[in-house]
Amino acid sequence: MVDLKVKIHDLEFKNPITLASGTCGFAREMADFFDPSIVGGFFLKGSTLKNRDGNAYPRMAETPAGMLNAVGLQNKGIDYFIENIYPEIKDYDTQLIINVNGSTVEDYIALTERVNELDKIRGIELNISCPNVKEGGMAFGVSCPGAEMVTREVRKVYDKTLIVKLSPNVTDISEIAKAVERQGADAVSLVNTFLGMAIDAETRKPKLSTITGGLSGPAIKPIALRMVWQVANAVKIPVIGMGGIMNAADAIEFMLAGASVVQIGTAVFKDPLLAVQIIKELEEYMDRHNIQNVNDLVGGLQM
Amino acid sequence: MVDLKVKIHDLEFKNPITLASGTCGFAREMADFFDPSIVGGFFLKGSTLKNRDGNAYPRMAETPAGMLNAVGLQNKGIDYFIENIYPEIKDYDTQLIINVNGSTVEDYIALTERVNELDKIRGIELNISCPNVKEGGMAFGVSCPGAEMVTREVRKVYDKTLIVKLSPNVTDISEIAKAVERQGADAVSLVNTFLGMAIDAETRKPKLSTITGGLSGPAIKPIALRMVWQVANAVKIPVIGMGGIMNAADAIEFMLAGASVVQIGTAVFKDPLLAVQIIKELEEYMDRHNIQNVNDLVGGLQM
Amino acid sequence: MTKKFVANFVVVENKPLNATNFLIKVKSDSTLPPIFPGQFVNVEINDSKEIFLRRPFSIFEVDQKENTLSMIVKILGRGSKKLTEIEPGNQVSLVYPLGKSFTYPSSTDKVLLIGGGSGVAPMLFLAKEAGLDKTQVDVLLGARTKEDHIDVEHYSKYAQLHYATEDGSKGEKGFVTQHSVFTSGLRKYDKIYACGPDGMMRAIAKVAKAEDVFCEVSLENLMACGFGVCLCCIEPTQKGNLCVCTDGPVFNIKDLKW
Amino acid sequence: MTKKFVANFVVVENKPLNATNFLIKVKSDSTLPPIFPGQFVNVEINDSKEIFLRRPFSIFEVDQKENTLSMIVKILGRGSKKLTEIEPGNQVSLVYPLGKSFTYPSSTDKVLLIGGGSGVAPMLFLAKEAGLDKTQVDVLLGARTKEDHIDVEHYSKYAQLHYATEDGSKGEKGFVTQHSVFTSGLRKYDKIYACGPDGMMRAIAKVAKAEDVFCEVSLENLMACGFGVCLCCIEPTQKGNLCVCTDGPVFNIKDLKW
Ligand SMILES: Cc1cc2nc3c(=O)[nH]c(=O)nc-3n(C[C@H](O)[C@H](O)[C@H](O)COP(=O)(O)OP(=O)(O)OC[C@H]3O[C@@H](n4cnc5c(N)ncnc54)[C@H](O)[C@@H]3O)c2cc1C
Ligand SMILES: Cc1cc2nc3c(=O)[nH]c(=O)nc-3n(C[C@H](O)[C@H](O)[C@H](O)COP(=O)(O)OP(=O)(O)OC[C@H]3O[C@@H](n4cnc5c(N)ncnc54)[C@H](O)[C@@H]3O)c2cc1C
Ligand SMILES: Cc1cc2nc3c(=O)[nH]c(=O)nc-3n(C[C@H](O)[C@H](O)[C@H](O)COP(=O)(O)O)c2cc1C
Ligand SMILES: Cc1cc2nc3c(=O)[nH]c(=O)nc-3n(C[C@H](O)[C@H](O)[C@H](O)COP(=O)(O)O)c2cc1C
Ligand code: FES
Ligand code: FES
Repeated sequence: MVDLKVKIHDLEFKNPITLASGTCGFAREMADFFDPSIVGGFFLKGSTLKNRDGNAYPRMAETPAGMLNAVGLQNKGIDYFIENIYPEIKDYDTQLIINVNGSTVEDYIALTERVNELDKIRGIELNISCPNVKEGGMAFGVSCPGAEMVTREVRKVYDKTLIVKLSPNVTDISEIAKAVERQGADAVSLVNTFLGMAIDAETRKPKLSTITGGLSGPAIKPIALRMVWQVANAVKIPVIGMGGIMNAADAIEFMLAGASVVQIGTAVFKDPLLAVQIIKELEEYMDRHNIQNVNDLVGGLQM
Repeated sequence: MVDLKVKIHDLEFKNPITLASGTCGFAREMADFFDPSIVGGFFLKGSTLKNRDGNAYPRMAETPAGMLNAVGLQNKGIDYFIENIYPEIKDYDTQLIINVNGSTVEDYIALTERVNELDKIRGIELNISCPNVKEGGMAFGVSCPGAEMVTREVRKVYDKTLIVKLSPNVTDISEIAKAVERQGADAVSLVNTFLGMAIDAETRKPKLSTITGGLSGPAIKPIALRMVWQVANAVKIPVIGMGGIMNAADAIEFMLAGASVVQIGTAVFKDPLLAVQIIKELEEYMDRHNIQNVNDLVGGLQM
Repeated sequence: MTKKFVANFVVVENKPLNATNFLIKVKSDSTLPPIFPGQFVNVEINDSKEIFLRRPFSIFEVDQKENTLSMIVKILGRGSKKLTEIEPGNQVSLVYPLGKSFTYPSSTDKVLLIGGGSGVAPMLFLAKEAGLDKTQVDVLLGARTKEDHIDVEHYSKYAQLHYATEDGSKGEKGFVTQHSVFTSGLRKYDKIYACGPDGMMRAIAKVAKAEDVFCEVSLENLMACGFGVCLCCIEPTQKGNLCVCTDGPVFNIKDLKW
Repeated sequence: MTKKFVANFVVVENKPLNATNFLIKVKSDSTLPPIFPGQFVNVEINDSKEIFLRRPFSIFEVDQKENTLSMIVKILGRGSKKLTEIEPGNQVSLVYPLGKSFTYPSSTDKVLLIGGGSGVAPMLFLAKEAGLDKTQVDVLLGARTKEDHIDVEHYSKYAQLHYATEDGSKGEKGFVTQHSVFTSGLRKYDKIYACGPDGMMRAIAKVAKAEDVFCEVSLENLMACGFGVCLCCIEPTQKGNLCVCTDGPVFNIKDLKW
């Protein structure tokens, strides 16, 4: 039996296959398809302090090997989460990480403090990279001072595992990663979506209500993989990788590039059971390649 | 009959459909497939001052809806071009634009001065964005001061049409565009390839000899389109758009987003006749939509 | 929480109903879960370079003994076109059953079901499953011309069928909302159900609201996941933005902002 | 400058030659240009979500009267697999004819053609087209086992056929370079041609070089365009990096850095 356990700071994952924020709801939607305890963890849908209606319809457009979304962090706010959703999911035997979003540092702090009360949420993913709304913090995520500042302030009020989610819409993502590492982030996760756009040539109109939106899916995989590799070589803290993972080979490539844990995002829309399948195939791969411990795959790119 | 003529500074294009640098050789390779005078122009393979062998094999990897390349500006140098290639192509009845690459400002200047002698090359595309080699100038292309400096110095020695080709691997491409506009660029072209990476999970090795390479093809289209739209809204000079154009609808989307001329790149590998086909379909589209002059499409996005 | 599945089905039938609509019947090798009118499946489109996401289609008929279900697929764009080219014997992956069903009528209800375009599918499914006498059920189908109507005569054992065409080539001339069944007053119905083009449903909803008759409509919009995680498929409602895929596709018009 | 084409062909035959090799014959509705042994086509792989670029295959046989050409496709990965699933009647797009051909032998030459794996195709094409008497032509084919050889007996009218297998199940046991035809000295040949796995060709080239015999090999590598514009397919040579697709795929071993 191969050993799939990985640790990110205090967070123990039974395996490195997790689901990405915004693509697995609040985990319970996935429980309609499989036993949530099978996967390493769920990065829950982005939460904000207050209720947000999100952007107007249409919110998505299909693109070559990918999709654009302009959801705009629709969610009922943290109080609703704590009262109505948390009780339902808290006993899932897996890691539940909450994805935290704000438009000001105060928002991030207030939200973190609320989350801190929740026993079964042992980590947060600080989203400073949502391209679709101001409240997604991309203003923070695309500059080092911005990223440092929000990380530092949140770190002050949060002792559990602090993961900072990075934007790929930057010139040098490893600089941003180093900046948040300096301010005490326990891990970085990347990438969030790329800012993109789609037009309907016949109607001559944008396909999204917001004109631009976030690109995800296999189209972005080569760029995401490069960024994970660059960041893993630049920081000492663990890296959580994602961006277009569609199968076990993709997940393994991210691990070889340096990701300790991977997140499956858009692919879940095509195959809600994908994470379960990838765990199986990862085990087979490790058997085939004679790798006992999954941590030995991490950063194992041979050059 | 619809009017397809567009003008970029002094350069008159008989139609806005051109071929991108590095994907149409020195135009004569395309002449094996079609009469070069059909298309608007050719952006010739990137030239450097001296011969360059380029990077080691393997230089390409297929990716979802795209490809990575790590050619590394292989070319025989400007003298070889002037003596052996230019005479063969100079009488093609179309625009021939040379793609100029250097690792120092002096390189760019020296190269530009050589090109200036050539009557039938009425414009240069200053490549400050090749991600695959130092000589590709990406060091210049990802910062405003760098981009400004090289544009300013080249402008001093060049009176014909100066197009600056921008890198998409930046936080804010419209800032770079504005910077080169300030220094006298007559147009900007975008995007060059995105820095990406591919790994073979079975061998655990990078698929490219250079580990990272440039991503092109339909995968990048949504991001490229967004950048063209942003830049077109930020500068007054004309914009030449490219990135993943695979058919007439794609070309039209780039024009609606603000591109006066478009370049077909990677798609040529799949269909060497594509540019010819797109010109035909563009005419049909204009007929169907009752557009007489192609310039009316440019920036015609309806919001 | 209802269990949902991802499974490969074998195509057992793919037959053209008219120029643009196809009946596609697929079979599972295991027992199907309960499936109700209004629910849909999210279908993977095989072997197409251009298509990335699945495509949602309403469930038209279910045979729990044969483990088959069918859908009526109208060619709209690239995905639906490709799907109608699939050959019997081939496999197709479905995520199912998705969405909420129509509220079943009670045994004494008189109901009107109005279908337009591919919206015919869930209406006929409901007519069949409602368990009412055919005298209690009016089905009104609208299309542009005779040719755009599909042959549904065998449903006359479950309902009284009425047709409208814009050119008068079958049934009454005009839109469904101009049909005598509709214009003679909706109050005689306990429940009205509609599925079809947005404009048609809005027109129906307006009258139903004015006459204060219970009315449910089934919405279609752009979906990425189909099971409530992407939040792309929203409809603005009195209760805020709701997901068409999980809170719908069936909505009571009272809840909509129409 | 030679004219090149992009055209749809109709698949007229697709037959398995053994477990992993297929003969695919395609037909054009117009006259084919002259095509020579060593040249290749770049094939679009239809209907596959995973494949973006075309795939290059050597031309195996050409029938200028029927406007057909054929290739031997070995299943290596996703694209070749998909191609071998194509059905007669379907269309396939080719970019052709690509690359330089082998140098034709002169009429008095004695030649040795060595093929391994799918490299058999251009060797047999050359054997047939060379216009020599069969006594002047030795064809040596290598494979792992008997089953890996394809049936080429009908080529015995153009050449003397020799086989090598690693397990000795057909012809002599061992690699082609251990076969008696090869070990008995290459000087008796005026020209040697080889196409197959890299290792095989390098081993042949080494001996040919040592014995100073004219030798051309046909290289395979990763191509994006196939017509000389992308510069992805390079081989380091005495003349610098050359493109396998236009400067090759046939190279004289003197020019290589082997
Ligand atoms: C719950 C639900 C049930 C459905 N039931 C059926 C059914 O039973 N039979 C049937 O034929 N169709 C049904 N549809 C519609 C069907 O999903 C679309 O026709 C199909 O997804 C179109 O895919 P395509 O690839 O052919 O079109 P594309 O090539 O993707 O698109 C063509 C054009 O249509 C637009 N478009 C595509 N889908 C929609 C949509 N859902 N809403 C608005 N605009 C759209 C696109 O934006 C584009 O402009 C249903 C949709 C939903 C959400
Ligand atoms: C000039 C030329 C002529 C050829 N003639 C024939 C022929 O007659 N018959 C035949 O069966 N094949 C021939 N090939 C090889 C054929 O092109 C490849 O087998 C095919 O492209 C593989 O595609 P795939 O999608 O099946 O493999 P993929 O799924 O793309 O790749 C599978 C694995 O094989 C590797 N690979 C793929 N192609 C090559 C290559 N060309 N060189 C080295 N590694 C590669 C990939 O990197 C990957 O690791 C020829 C190639 C060239 C360049
Ligand atoms: C519909 C949708 C909604 C998303 N919402 C969030 C979110 O709320 N918070 C967040 O950090 N990332 C969000 N993301 C980004 C994903 O978590 C992930 O970073 C991105 O999609 C890249 O991975 P993928 O290509 O595997 O999808 C969202 C992505 C999609 C497609
Ligand atoms: C193989 C290859 C070589 C390229 N070489 C050059 C080059 O020499 N100079 C340059 O400015 N861009 C070069 N490019 C970038 C293209 O011109 C274009 O900017 C990019 O590929 C995006 O367009 P596309 O997606 O349509 O290919 C190259 C691209 C490819 C794929
Ligand atoms: S389609 Fe994803 S939430 Fe409805
Ligand atoms: S494959 Fe493009 S140059 Fe050879």
